[in-house]
Amino acid sequence: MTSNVIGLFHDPESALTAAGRLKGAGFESLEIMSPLPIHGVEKVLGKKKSVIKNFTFMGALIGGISGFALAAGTAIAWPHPVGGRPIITMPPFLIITYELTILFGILATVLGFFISSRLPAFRNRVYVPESAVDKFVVTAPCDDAEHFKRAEAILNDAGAEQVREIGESDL
Amino acid sequence: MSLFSRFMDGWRKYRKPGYYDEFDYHWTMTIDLDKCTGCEACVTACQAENNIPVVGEDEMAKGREMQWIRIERYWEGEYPNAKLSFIPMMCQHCDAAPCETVCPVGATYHNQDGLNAQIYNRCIGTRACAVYCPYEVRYFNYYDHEWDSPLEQQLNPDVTVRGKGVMEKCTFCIQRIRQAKDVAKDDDRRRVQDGEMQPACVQTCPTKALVFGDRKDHESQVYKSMNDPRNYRVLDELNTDSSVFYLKKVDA
Amino acid sequence: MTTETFKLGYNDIHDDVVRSIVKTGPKYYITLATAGSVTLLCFFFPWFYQLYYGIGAAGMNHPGVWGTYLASFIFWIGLSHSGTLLSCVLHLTNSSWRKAMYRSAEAMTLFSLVVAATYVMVHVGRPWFIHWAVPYPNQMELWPNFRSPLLFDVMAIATYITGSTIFIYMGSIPDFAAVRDRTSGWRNTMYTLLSLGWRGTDKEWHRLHWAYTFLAVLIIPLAVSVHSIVSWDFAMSIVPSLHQTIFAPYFVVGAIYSGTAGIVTVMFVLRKTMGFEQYITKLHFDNLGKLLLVLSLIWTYINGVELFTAWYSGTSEEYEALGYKLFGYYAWLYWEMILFCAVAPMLMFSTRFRTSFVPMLILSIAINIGMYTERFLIVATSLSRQYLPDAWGVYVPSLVEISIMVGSFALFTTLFLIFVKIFPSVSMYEVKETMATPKMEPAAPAAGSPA
Amino acid sequence: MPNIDRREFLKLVGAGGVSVGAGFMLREANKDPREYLIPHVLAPEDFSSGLDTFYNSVCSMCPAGCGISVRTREGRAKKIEGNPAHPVSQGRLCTLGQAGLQALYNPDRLTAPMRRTGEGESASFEEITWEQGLKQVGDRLDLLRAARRGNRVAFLTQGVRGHLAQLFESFMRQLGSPRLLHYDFDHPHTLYAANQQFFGESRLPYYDLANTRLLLSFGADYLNNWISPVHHSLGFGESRQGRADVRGRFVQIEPRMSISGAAADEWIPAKPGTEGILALGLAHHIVAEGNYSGADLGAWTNALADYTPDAVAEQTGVPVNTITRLADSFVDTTPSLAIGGGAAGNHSNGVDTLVAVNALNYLVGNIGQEGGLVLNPEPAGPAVQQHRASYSAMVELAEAARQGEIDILIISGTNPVFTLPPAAEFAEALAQIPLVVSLSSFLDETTALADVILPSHTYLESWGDDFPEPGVGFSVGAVSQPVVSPLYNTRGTGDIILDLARRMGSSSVMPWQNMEEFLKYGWRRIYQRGDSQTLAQGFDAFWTSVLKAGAWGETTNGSTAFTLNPDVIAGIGVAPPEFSGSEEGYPFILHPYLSPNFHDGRGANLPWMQELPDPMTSVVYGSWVEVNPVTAEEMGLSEGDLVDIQSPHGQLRVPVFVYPAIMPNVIAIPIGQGHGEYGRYAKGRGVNPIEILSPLLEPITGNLASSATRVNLTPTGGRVKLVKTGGVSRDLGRDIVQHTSLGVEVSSAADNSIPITEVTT
Repeated sequence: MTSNVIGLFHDPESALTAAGRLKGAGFESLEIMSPLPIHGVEKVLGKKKSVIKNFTFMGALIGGISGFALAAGTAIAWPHPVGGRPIITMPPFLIITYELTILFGILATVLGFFISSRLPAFRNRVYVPESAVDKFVVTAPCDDAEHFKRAEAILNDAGAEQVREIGESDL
Repeated sequence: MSLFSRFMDGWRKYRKPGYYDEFDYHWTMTIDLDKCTGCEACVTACQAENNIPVVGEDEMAKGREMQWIRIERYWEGEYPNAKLSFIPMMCQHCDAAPCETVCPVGATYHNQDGLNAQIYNRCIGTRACAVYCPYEVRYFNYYDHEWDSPLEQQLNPDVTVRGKGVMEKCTFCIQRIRQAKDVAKDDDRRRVQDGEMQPACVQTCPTKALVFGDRKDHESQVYKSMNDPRNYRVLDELNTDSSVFYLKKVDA
Repeated sequence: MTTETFKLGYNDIHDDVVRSIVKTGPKYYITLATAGSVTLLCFFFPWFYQLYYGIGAAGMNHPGVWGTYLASFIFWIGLSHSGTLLSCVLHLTNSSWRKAMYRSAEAMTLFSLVVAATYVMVHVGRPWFIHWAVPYPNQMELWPNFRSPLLFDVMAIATYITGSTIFIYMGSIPDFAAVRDRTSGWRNTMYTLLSLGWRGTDKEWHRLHWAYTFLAVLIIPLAVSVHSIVSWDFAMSIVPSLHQTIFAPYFVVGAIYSGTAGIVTVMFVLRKTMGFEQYITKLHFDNLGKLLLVLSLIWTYINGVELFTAWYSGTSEEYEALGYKLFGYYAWLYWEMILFCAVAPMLMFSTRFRTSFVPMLILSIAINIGMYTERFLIVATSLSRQYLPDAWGVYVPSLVEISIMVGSFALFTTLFLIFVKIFPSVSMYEVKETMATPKMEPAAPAAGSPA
Repeated sequence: MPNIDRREFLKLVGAGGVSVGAGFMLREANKDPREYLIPHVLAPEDFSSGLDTFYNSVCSMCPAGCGISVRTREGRAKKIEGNPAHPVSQGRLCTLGQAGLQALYNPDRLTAPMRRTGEGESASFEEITWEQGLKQVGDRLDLLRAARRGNRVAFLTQGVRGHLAQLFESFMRQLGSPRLLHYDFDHPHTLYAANQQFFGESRLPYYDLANTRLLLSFGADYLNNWISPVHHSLGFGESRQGRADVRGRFVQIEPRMSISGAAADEWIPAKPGTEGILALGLAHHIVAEGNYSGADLGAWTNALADYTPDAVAEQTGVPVNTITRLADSFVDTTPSLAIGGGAAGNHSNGVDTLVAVNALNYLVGNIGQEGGLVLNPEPAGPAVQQHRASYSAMVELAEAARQGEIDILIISGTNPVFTLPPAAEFAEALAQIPLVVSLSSFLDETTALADVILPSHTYLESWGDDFPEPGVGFSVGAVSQPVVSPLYNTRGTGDIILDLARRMGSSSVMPWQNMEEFLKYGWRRIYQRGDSQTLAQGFDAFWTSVLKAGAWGETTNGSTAFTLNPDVIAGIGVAPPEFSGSEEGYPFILHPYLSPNFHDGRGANLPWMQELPDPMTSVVYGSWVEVNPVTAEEMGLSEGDLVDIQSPHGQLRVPVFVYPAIMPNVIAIPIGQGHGEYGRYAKGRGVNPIEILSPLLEPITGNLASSATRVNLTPTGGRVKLVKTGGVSRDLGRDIVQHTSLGVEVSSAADNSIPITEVTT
């Protein structure tokens, strides 16, 4: 049976050191839950690179193209002589293009955020409510009791205020 | 891929201005200010022909008159040398109309006769066209107008009665133009001849100051008259390229 | 810089914020009821009357076809221009002083946009056909006219509303999660859904950070474009005194100006009513004051330029427009505007003024009155003096218009009141960021710098 | 070719007739029937709905007698247009004429016969049947006639011509009553008298504006309300820009700038009532300069001795050099033409003034000249004597009524209670008459005082005909036919009179069942005057063609030569005008003028006319008093200030309009508003300047000197917003109305003329 070891810390530094040691001890897929973004996580758990900017870029690109296509396309499909201007009137169409670029960019960004951060997720996952308030929490999955003991030791040693175990069943 | 090719065709065709300069007709009006006496027969003729409502004194006081064609008056000098000039003002049917570009729903556009057409049932009443029109000849229906019975029996069946929230303006009596074209079509598809139809104002002008016709027909009176050395266009500096030409008043 | 807040622990913040949401005194309900009923009486009833009777219910005429409705529209759009826009700027520049209050600022953005959008409906003659201005495929193959500045508006504002909504929501997800844990019953369900199962893991924080940054990057140019476009509704016409290249910057500056003033007002109210004394402090008013001062100077400058160009043009039309603005029928409004928006703000040169709450409140309100006047004058003075003197006329707002204008403020208030009970109106995690992070030795909290 | 000569005209009668009649038949035949099935939301470009039927008729909104062509659709009149075949209107029409539709469809029309019940305050009208109404009147008439006391019947009508006039005449003849009066406020009595004096015929000459090169108008607002405005306008346009290389010059002499004054090239303010003196001043200069070389030169020299330019300048306020300049150009430019009338004729010296104007024409030889003043032949219509009632005639009628000499008064179409000054006490007189019968279509001020109302059709529902006075140099006639079936339970005036005639047993003399029959009877005689081919086609064909064409004319071979009766010359001379009221107490001279929209007030019940901005001031719905800017400044008056205007005979309260072109000591108020009855659109709106006119007479004709009332003007401090459409009437150097000096610009005839047949399509 597998379970998760949970270490609650009072301050980010100790949480980070704890996480560092766990990683050193070969624990995989650590998570640090915190009430606010902690600086220097990368140093401990390694760099994450975000895919969101690609989403944003693609979205914006698509938006731009479709924006112009919308304006020009409809104008061609339905020629509408107006004010002696050409049917395809560049300056105004570019404004439409501009707006749609941004709109699609925004939507794509949100999409990217959801996908890359696995949200929304309503299934039960390891979570410690205190982490939303003032506790910095380090969690790591453990395969067995012996494994758990090791982790507990490391956490306590790092100055955890409290160490808990959350098994599959408790979720 | 036909959609794309269609797009490309349009792309090639539609990128330069004035591709639609080639109207079937190019209706034009000239107004000889040396003849205009300001009698306003044209105004009443227009009211009768186009079902223009009577708004009543209160609305008038609010400045909501409805006159597709109106007479403007300009005084010069002081007594005893005061002079008064009249100038009929109606939709100039500009070929580069500011009002057309601004309508978000395209309720006003340029039709194939070179007329500045107003589509009442497409209008959503932003009134932007009235702001953009430098001649201020667009009139807005601030409410549903009513005709005291039996005055409504006079209403012209060829012209719709506009409801509230709709912009309206001079159409060069498009219903008469249609009628004339219809006759021309029925009678072996000839072109409408000069003088075959006239808007109500032109038809009734007691001094014949107003002349109407097809600019494309170089034999037409209007063509000759618009090339009269006295011709000018009001607010020409705005480059509205209007279809109404005025003939200067002669001082003598 | 975190002098006030550092004494507090993370917990206190929670308690305060959650209390602000859960604990609802009778005062709140009374205000809500009043605001709600005023909205109904002053906004919706007159509007329905106008729908029934026609735009004639308002004072508009020929040539004054645009009136207070449009002025209000611009005003509300303008008011929206400091929430989202500024929090984007500040997010990117990492200036933390505003974090305590930016959420309510963004809410302002959102709701003033909503009100502005409603005003579009109030303004047009046949709102029941307003959807024709939206490009959607239809069997008539009719499309809107993409050359129209008014259509730029439709696109820009639609985008702007979407953007702002998303921006404020993304920012609130962690706080929803936090509140979720402290609430029960229907609130809990609601926040569970809203927080999307946020856990605050390092990964989520990381993603949120980036997403947020990109949004900010996108929204800044958007916000700028929105008000430029609104200005083009006028500037693209050939009406004397409207047909000016300076209009776009003029409107943008004016927008941020009135928006910032609006923030001050809202901040003050929140501070008093929600008991956020610790989070919204002298510091904020001081900084906002500086910002306002700069903006008012720029605004004044642009106004001067406007007058100068009009005079320099030398055409009868521009002269007339100029003279009419300064000494004509609406002149007293013009000078009132100058007093409120150009002269009064000079007070903010003094730090004592900036850091004292009530005077700032009064000034901020005065500025917004002035800015409303500005928008009204832009519409009224220019339309009543155009090219053909014989067609000149004067426009005077009707009761219906005035009442709807009053009502729109009530509408805004109502929406805002509802907001503060749903959204954590202070961004908890960002406030926490501004605080000293706890150290190894819990006993001795070190003063100052966050890690 | 807009000015048409006799031959041209006859062609047009044919052309017009064919195009009007057959044109639409032809089109109908050509139509594709499927086109009628298209719903009329937004018609496709090639779609025209329905079919128009045009009926030619005669306009009765003013005495000009223009031919009209009424467009009807499904039995409803939709629009009135000028009849292109009619030489007076030539396809054009004035604003009042077009508004005739709203007289037809007016919501305030009388829909059925009515009888007064109750007295004084409690008086009201109850609906009755025609039989009842006609019986009540007919019996009384029969009684009187039987008792040989028919002269106790009076008949008061508007100025009608043609067979209706003849019908009235024979009707009264049956009664043996001389009391048949044609009364119109604006009837130019003085002009007729002047022509009688000068030309020896009480008829109006034809003023050939179209071909003149210089027109001097002494107070005649010929483009607006004077005699035949539409025809004058046609002439004006033609003279101005209709001819190659010639541009007519127009000079207007009047104290307050009228529409004609605005259209003129030169507007010369002369003291009210001194127009005639000015005319003689010109004459004197012409003679003195030796520009007149007639046999009777000596006589003229004597007659004009006193009118030296200096003396005249002193009296008229017109500078000497202007006088001489005008005189010289009047001689040098030929053809030239001088016309006089309007306010100039409504002074104590009215007749002399107009005689002086005729003299001016005589001296430069304009009489009988093209582009001058052409004497008209006898009107072709039935011979009727003049029943034109001047103010004094009306006063006599009122007096007779007060003396109880009148038992029945029949009133048709005229509204004396409104158009007579209170001094005539006409309303009071009506109360003295046992039976007042009104044949009006509307409840106007006079009808409101009637005992029995027998409502007539409007002119668009009834039969009639008209022979325009003045003719256009040759005899013209037109038949007015019903263009729509009657809307209400009303009857044609002619039919009512015929019915009454039957009831008083005159059917032997007046056997006709209805007006149409009587018309045909009358026109048969006209038909018999026709040439051989006309006669060949038979009367019915002739009648149809007249109805189709809506006009009939005949060339006259009477010579237009004219020789002046020498004794006239001696009598020439214009006395200074008299005014009622002292100059001290009443510093201003009131200049009432016929409103372009309402004429003498008859147009006030037409919404279009109420809403039509006054051409000169753009004021709608109401009255105003025009004040010279300088005077206004001195008195501290600005637009909208309410002032009390007091004359020896009454007082009015009316807002000020600062009018740039009116003499400082003259104020002007338009006639037409200020109705106490006459329907929802007219009632209680503005003021009626006639109410304060002094009963000052022109001695020869007994015409009311309506421009000779002195008034004073006192600010009340009150203020109203003058409802007007105009904003600022100065173009501030924006060059909206552009001008050019005479020269190259004069365009050739072809450019601006419209062949007048085309408008029938």
